[in-house]
Amino acid sequence: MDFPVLSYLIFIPLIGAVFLLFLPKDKFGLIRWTSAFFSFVPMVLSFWLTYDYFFNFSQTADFYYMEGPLSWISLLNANYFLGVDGISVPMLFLTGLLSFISIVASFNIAVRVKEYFIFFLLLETGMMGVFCALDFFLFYVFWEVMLVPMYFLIGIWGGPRKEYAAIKFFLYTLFGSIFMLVAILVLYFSSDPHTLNILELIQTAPGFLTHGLQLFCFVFFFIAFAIKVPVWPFHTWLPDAHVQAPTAVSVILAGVLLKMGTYGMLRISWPMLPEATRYFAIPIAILGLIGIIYGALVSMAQTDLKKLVAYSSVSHMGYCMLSLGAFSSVTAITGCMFQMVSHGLITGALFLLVGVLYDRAHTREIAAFGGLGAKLPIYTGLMVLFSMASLGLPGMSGFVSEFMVFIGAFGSGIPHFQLITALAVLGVVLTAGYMLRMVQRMLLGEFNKEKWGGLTEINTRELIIVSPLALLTIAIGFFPAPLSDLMEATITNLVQLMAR
Amino acid sequence: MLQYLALAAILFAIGIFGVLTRRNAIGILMSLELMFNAVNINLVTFNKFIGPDNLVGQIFAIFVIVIAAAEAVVGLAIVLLLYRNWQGIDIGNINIMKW
Amino acid sequence: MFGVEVSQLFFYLLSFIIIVSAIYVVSLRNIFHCALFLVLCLFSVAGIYILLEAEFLAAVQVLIYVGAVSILMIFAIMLTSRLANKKIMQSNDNVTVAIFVCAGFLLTSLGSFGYTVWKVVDSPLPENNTLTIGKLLMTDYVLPFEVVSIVLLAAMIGAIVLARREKI
Amino acid sequence: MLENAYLIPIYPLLAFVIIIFATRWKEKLSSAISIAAILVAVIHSIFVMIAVIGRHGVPFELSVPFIEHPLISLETGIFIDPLTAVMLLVVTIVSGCVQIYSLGYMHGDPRWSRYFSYLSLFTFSMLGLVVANNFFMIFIFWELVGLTSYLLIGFWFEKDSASDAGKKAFITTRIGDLGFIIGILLLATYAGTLNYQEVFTKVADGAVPVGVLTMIGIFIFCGAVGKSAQFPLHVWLPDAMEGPTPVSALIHAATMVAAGVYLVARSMTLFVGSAEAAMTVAVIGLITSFMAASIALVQNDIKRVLAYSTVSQLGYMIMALGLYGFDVAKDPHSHSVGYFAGTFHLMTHAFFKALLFLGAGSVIHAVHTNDIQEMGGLSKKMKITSLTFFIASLSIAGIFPLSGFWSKDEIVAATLGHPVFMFFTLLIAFITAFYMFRLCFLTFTGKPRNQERFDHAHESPKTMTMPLMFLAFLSVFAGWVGMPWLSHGFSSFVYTGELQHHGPNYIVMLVSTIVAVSGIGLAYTVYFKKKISADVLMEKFKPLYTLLLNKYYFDEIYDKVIIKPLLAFTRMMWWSDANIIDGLVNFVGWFTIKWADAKMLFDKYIIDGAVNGAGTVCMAASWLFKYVQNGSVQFYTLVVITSAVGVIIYKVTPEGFVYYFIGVVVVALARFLMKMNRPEEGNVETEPEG
Amino acid sequence: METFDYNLKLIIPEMFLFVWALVVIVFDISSKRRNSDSVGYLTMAGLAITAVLLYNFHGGISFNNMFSSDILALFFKVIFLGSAFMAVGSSFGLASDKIKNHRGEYYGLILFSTVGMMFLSSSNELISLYVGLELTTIPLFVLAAFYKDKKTSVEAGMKYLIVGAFSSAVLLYGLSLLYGFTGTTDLTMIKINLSLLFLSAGKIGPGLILAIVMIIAGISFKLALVPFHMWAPDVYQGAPTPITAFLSVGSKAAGVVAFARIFVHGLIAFVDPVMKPLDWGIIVAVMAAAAMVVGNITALRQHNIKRMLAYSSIAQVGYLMIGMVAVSELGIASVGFYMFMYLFANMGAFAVATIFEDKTGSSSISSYKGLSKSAPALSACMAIFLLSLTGIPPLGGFAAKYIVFAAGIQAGYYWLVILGLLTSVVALYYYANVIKTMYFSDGNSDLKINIHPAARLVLVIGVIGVIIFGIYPEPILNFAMESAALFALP
Repeated sequence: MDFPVLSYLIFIPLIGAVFLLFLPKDKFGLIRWTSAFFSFVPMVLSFWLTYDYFFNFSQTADFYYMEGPLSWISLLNANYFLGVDGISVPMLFLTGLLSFISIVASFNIAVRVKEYFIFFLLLETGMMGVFCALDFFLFYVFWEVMLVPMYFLIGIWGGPRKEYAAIKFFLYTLFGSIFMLVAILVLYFSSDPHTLNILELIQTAPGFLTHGLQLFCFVFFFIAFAIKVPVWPFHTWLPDAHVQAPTAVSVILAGVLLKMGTYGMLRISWPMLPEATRYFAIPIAILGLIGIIYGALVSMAQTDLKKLVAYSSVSHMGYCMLSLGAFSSVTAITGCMFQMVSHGLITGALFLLVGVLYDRAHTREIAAFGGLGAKLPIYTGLMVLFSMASLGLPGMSGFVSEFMVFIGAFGSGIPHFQLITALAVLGVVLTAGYMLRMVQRMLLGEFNKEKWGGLTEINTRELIIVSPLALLTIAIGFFPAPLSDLMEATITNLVQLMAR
Repeated sequence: MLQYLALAAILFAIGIFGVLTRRNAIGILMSLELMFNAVNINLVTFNKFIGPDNLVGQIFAIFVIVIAAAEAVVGLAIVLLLYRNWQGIDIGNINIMKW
Repeated sequence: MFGVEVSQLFFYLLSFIIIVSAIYVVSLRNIFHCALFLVLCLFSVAGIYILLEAEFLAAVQVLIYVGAVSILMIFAIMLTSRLANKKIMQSNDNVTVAIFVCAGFLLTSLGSFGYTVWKVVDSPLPENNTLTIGKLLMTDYVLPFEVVSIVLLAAMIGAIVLARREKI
Repeated sequence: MLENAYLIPIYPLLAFVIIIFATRWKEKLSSAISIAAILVAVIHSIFVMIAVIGRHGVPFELSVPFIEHPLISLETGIFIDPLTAVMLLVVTIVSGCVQIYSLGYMHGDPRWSRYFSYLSLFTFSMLGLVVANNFFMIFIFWELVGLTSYLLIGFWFEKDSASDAGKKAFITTRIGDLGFIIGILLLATYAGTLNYQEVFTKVADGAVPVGVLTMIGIFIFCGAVGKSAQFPLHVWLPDAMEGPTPVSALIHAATMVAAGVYLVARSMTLFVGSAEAAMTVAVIGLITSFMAASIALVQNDIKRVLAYSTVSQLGYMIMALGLYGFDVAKDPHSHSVGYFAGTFHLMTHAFFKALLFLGAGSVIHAVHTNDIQEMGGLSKKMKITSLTFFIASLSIAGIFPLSGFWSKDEIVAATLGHPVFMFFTLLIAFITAFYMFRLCFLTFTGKPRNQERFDHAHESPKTMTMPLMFLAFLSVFAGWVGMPWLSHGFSSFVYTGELQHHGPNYIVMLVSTIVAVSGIGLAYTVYFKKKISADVLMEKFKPLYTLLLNKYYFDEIYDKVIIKPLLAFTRMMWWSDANIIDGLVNFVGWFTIKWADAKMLFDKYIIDGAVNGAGTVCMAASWLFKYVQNGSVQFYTLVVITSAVGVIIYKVTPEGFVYYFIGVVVVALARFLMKMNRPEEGNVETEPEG
Repeated sequence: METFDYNLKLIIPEMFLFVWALVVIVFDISSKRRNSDSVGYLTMAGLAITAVLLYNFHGGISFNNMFSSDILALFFKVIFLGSAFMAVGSSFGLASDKIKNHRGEYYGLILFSTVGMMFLSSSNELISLYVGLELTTIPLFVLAAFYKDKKTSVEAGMKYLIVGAFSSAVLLYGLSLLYGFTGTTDLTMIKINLSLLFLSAGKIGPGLILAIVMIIAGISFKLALVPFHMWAPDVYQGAPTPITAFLSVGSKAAGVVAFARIFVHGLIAFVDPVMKPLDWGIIVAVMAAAAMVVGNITALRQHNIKRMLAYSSIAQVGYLMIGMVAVSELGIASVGFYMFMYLFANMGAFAVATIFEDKTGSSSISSYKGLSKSAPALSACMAIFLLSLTGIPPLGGFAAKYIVFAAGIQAGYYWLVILGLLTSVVALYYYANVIKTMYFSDGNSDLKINIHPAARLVLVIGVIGVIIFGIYPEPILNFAMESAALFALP
């Protein structure tokens, strides 16, 4: 590696944010394009990283592009330590892509533009950092760093109940992360010599932790991650945050932030505390199952389009939890990663589309629309496409991931998993139920000419930002092998670690 | 020795009682002086019975006396301010700020 | 033997005066009377110091407390309260609880002193109390001595600032 | 040509892509591309057929990996055996006919290009389903045909009924797919592969326990139940008739609904392994068949009659396949013809049912209504249509020597040894003949019941009649390949295993012909000659009639038992989400704030002097709050010293602490109560001096 | 007594600052109190020079072990000087207006108090410790009451005085008992004598409990630990805002040093399992827990920003004491570090409150509505300070909290740490409430706030401190570790 690409990924947005500070605040165009540039570069870098990783490193489970460990706070053994493996690379890819897309999607923000983009770039820094960090302290710092910009983004530019949603999000996630902090400290002081190095702890933690401490740490980590995922019953922040947040922020929330929970589990608590993972496998899968069914059922009752999509996230992330419960199956874990990626793409796109409609119609009530298909054929096409993707239609990424989750969980060989998985399959129907209801009520049926006659078709900018998501969704649906190959070695290794 | 300590303790308790119950601000200051004196009795007693090889206790007591005086001075100045602002020095009324 | 007994006698006498006058200080309605009893109390404490062979301290006590602080207090009382108005309650609502708590404190401390190990050293105090203290203050304890002067300066400045009437 | 067979689905896919992205605004070009693609596919399929015949039953397989994992390897590939080849031909031919037909039928539709693109997409999916070489692939295409079916049913989405029907179709079939997925999961888990041949080899080797096999069989059959509209998931198919009629012909009569039958046939090895599963299949098939046929008796919507007929016929096929599985499971050397019968009927049915639908479409095109009560006498105006319709009806009724005759014969033959099945099969054959000819007579003969519509009626254009005639040809002759006299006909072609050729069973032929003819005869008597009044019959069997007219109340029951409660349940969940789960969280927050509030509140309380009525528990609690931050510095000091002394006492004598604690509380309370009783005094006390 | 050294070099910074205080007062009087700013700048310069002098003259013991210019003292002296500097810097607004007749005395008293803190932090002996403590607080009594015609200010002064004097009496009582056990006032000797006494007699008896609790009570007053906190909100609200800030940081830091010197240095033996029954740690831990709970929850419903910050600072001391009760090297270092980070964030927050109050005359939270539009920089600073107080990375408050909690976990105080973390979520709510008011609500946007250059300097120092040391705490942390090494703890 010639240059520290991960640091570039993390800090270019930060530099962009600082740079924006010095721009005049009424030059909207300049601010927009500057921030687009500062998120475009990391996106390209993340693409390149994915490419390079795929072709050069994906055969082994090791970490690459390692930077550090550079001593940061020597007293705490906190280091600046970055590195990526097969499960971080797809996440970085997703982050890079969605960040850029979201920033471009935010071009229609018209109030306090400068602050908006500053916060957004800060957010991107945090997200990138979480997926690169291999040191607990660093991880935690990035984990928390995201909260603040998110708080402001929801709170200033959000919907009518923005203040409530923002503080709820902030409190909830902070509440979760304090548990992580305790677990980190316990791990740190249990290790000898004391270390915060995640890789080292993964190797040694099962050795020095007693059974009780493992369970303790696991539960604490789990609460932190579960709130982020969000796992039922920790999910109630999500609908509020998603609904109130501006479109682009919803995209990031759904596309990246939720993934941090599952990523954290995969990166940290699962391999580090294998005994506890085995101990809790069934409860976790049941939580996933409840999430799937519950999220779908609640989605079905929604009248607000964005809320529907938000609750569908609860349901979809339930699949991740189910597969994470099936720790012993490479297929299940791969399915989880697939689901993370595809949920990021699909739900991101759905939020973008909801935003497109909201910008024009200023309402998100499903019942207020009808027959939009006649007036907005392209929009309708995209909406249908992503709804189908969301309900797991073959040929799209959602299907592949769900299928792998099912196969993996079903065949994991852990007792009761066959039953749980079989019940989880119900989610497929329920998803179809609410998605099709939504499509039918909004896009099909009689068109109300007087009310919506003035609606305009999705414009080029919006089309351009949605289409990469569509392409990727379909591409993964038809050619999942590259993505699977990218992470196979890593996941195999992880599964072995969990089997200790 | 114990009787001296007991005396000091009694004096201290009375001082506490005064601080807790006097309505008059100056009364509180006086009660504080009682407390300081109790401490001084303690110090001097200990000096005599426990550390007679030097006079640390007595010196400590001198400092306590001086500082008690300084506190009294400042306290009385503030009492004057109280009087100016409230036309009275009843501590029971000095409760604008609460909760 | 006899000396001890006399000093015992003195001790109990002084203690009685101290306690009674202290009780008066905290309970009398007339604040001016309180101040007078304070003087008496502090004066008796000086007597206790003498019993404890701390002559210099006794002198300081009389000078500073009886001579300065009490007078200051009486001035303040004169400045702030009207002697005519003596019927005002001088204690507040805390009395009952305060009595209970103080009694609790007293009982506990008195009880615990008895059970505590004191490393009593049976040796005389240095001769010439005043000289020794003067020496110590100028040598070992010169630093707090100087600092205390700063305290006094600060208190003085503060008192002046506060007590001054502004010309508006 | 076999090596390139994967191209067959690709042609329509290409057409789809081109239309969507390039030629949407050039309508003529779009349809031309679509039809060209399908014609190429037809030709290719014919070559494939020839090649397959040449291979004498050795299947051809080609596969590339999709995802590889230790637990399961997924692949994409094609698998071509005689069954596939037949299906390829059927699908491409029917699809081609329908597309040409649509040129006329969809004339002037604003979404013309999209219509053809959807048709191409459907054809692609259906062909993909047919050529798939493993359960994973078949599932993918299975879902894709579902999607296109959804799109095409709801093609006229402005109509609420159409979009509703689309949704219903999709969701109902998805319920069946649930089972399918679980079946696949079971297969993947127990067989470790999803490739047909590997799975079948393993099953045949007994690698999968019989109990599991039964479950697998039933679960996979669930998929077929959904897709082929079997009881109890048949409710979507009649509603699906909201789509354009050519779509109904293609998807909901000839091809997609046959996918379920195809699936059962394809995985016959599984059913052969488990008699229970096979019997389940057969029973479900029979129930469906009878139920649908009976409903078809009383329907007045021309397309719905055909739809129920389709359901019924599909039940036939399923039953035959199930019986085959059962017989072979019981006796591996059994000479059951069920497999042959099912697949054979699948083929012939495709042709004549497509023909029936297209004919119906032609009629609807002419009179702009679906209601047969408004038709009548149309044969005078629509010669070709009525003629072809009659041919198809004869075929479905099973009249010698039309193709339906041969295939239905075989189904009846398959029930040999199962008297109950045989009775019902013949009964259904009778009913089928009756309602088909009721339909024919009511539509084409007699006097026009709605003169206005009749006046407007006209024969359809060439683009529509040509496919009719071609399909009529097939309806007559396609069945001949399965004549029992042909020793190397269809029957020996589709069996890949041992030769199952058997001689003609003349008794069966005779009986079934008699049944069919008597059905036609009855219809003739009632609806043509009007010897027996239909109304009188109706009155006589009023309860039965109502039951049938309301389709056994399936929709209503589902609505009441499943959909309404589900929606209510979802609302309840949503409520609980917003109120209980979130409420808990909010409660914690609320509580902490209230705690803070309470202090303030009590403060106000005291300032206002509004505290009366001592002695309550509330008061005791308020005591704490009242004093905590009341602005009195002496009180602060009191609290401090109280707690400090408390700590001391606790540390010195823990028993003493109890007394101390109780004492403090009692004393404080007592004082508090005293003060409560004389609040004025407090006011006097706080007067400033002087 | 024989080998007596007057190493005056060591107290040069203190002497300088004292002299400088006189210079400031004299300058103000001699300039006829005309120039409002120059006195303040003079004071700031003096503080800065003292800091430089500190750097040069430290390391060593003087005055018969009464003045120990060790690294712990140095560390805290930096904090004192910093808080004084920032308090002075944010005082310019009121110096030009409200206290224009006593500017010199105002600054001078701040300096006196700072000198007292410096002496306090250096003293290893009870007498000088007590005297230093008094020098710290007596000027603060005056300063709290400095708005002579404002009832709230006088009330604050009075309350502070009574509570302060009372607490020093209580403290003294405890100290006198401590002297009674050991016959010495030197903390090192106390440590040795107590251990000897304990070892020889096998017990000390309940009197020691009395002493320990009294001392804890006395110092907890200064620290405003629950339940000795109740004066704090009233005093903080009433006192001039910069003085409140100074109280909440400087005076608290002084209390922390005193606590550390007495307990961690002098009474360390009682942490040992042998003397467990006399352990002071659990008492302080309970008090810290109570402080976190009461402080944070009561802060929730405050409408006055100063009061809110007062309650928050009560809670902050609770966090800080986690490090103290951990009695480990990491623990003490974490206390120092926490204090250091707290300096920037809290002084900064109070500086913003001062600036805002000077401009609008209001310190209610609701008057901050829409501040982010009228004064974006000011509200950004406020937001950063508050987030740091909450403990959001990468700001300084996070690093501080992290280390404190780490020390707690290391010492096995799991419950305390978890409680601390939970209450910090509560804290987020009210801090975020201020941010919400500034950013999410609409208010009058025509408010123009000109920030005095000195105050601007204070804000910049605060923000830079919070951010830089949050991201790279290494130097401060090493400094704190070195200072903690003084106690030779595990």
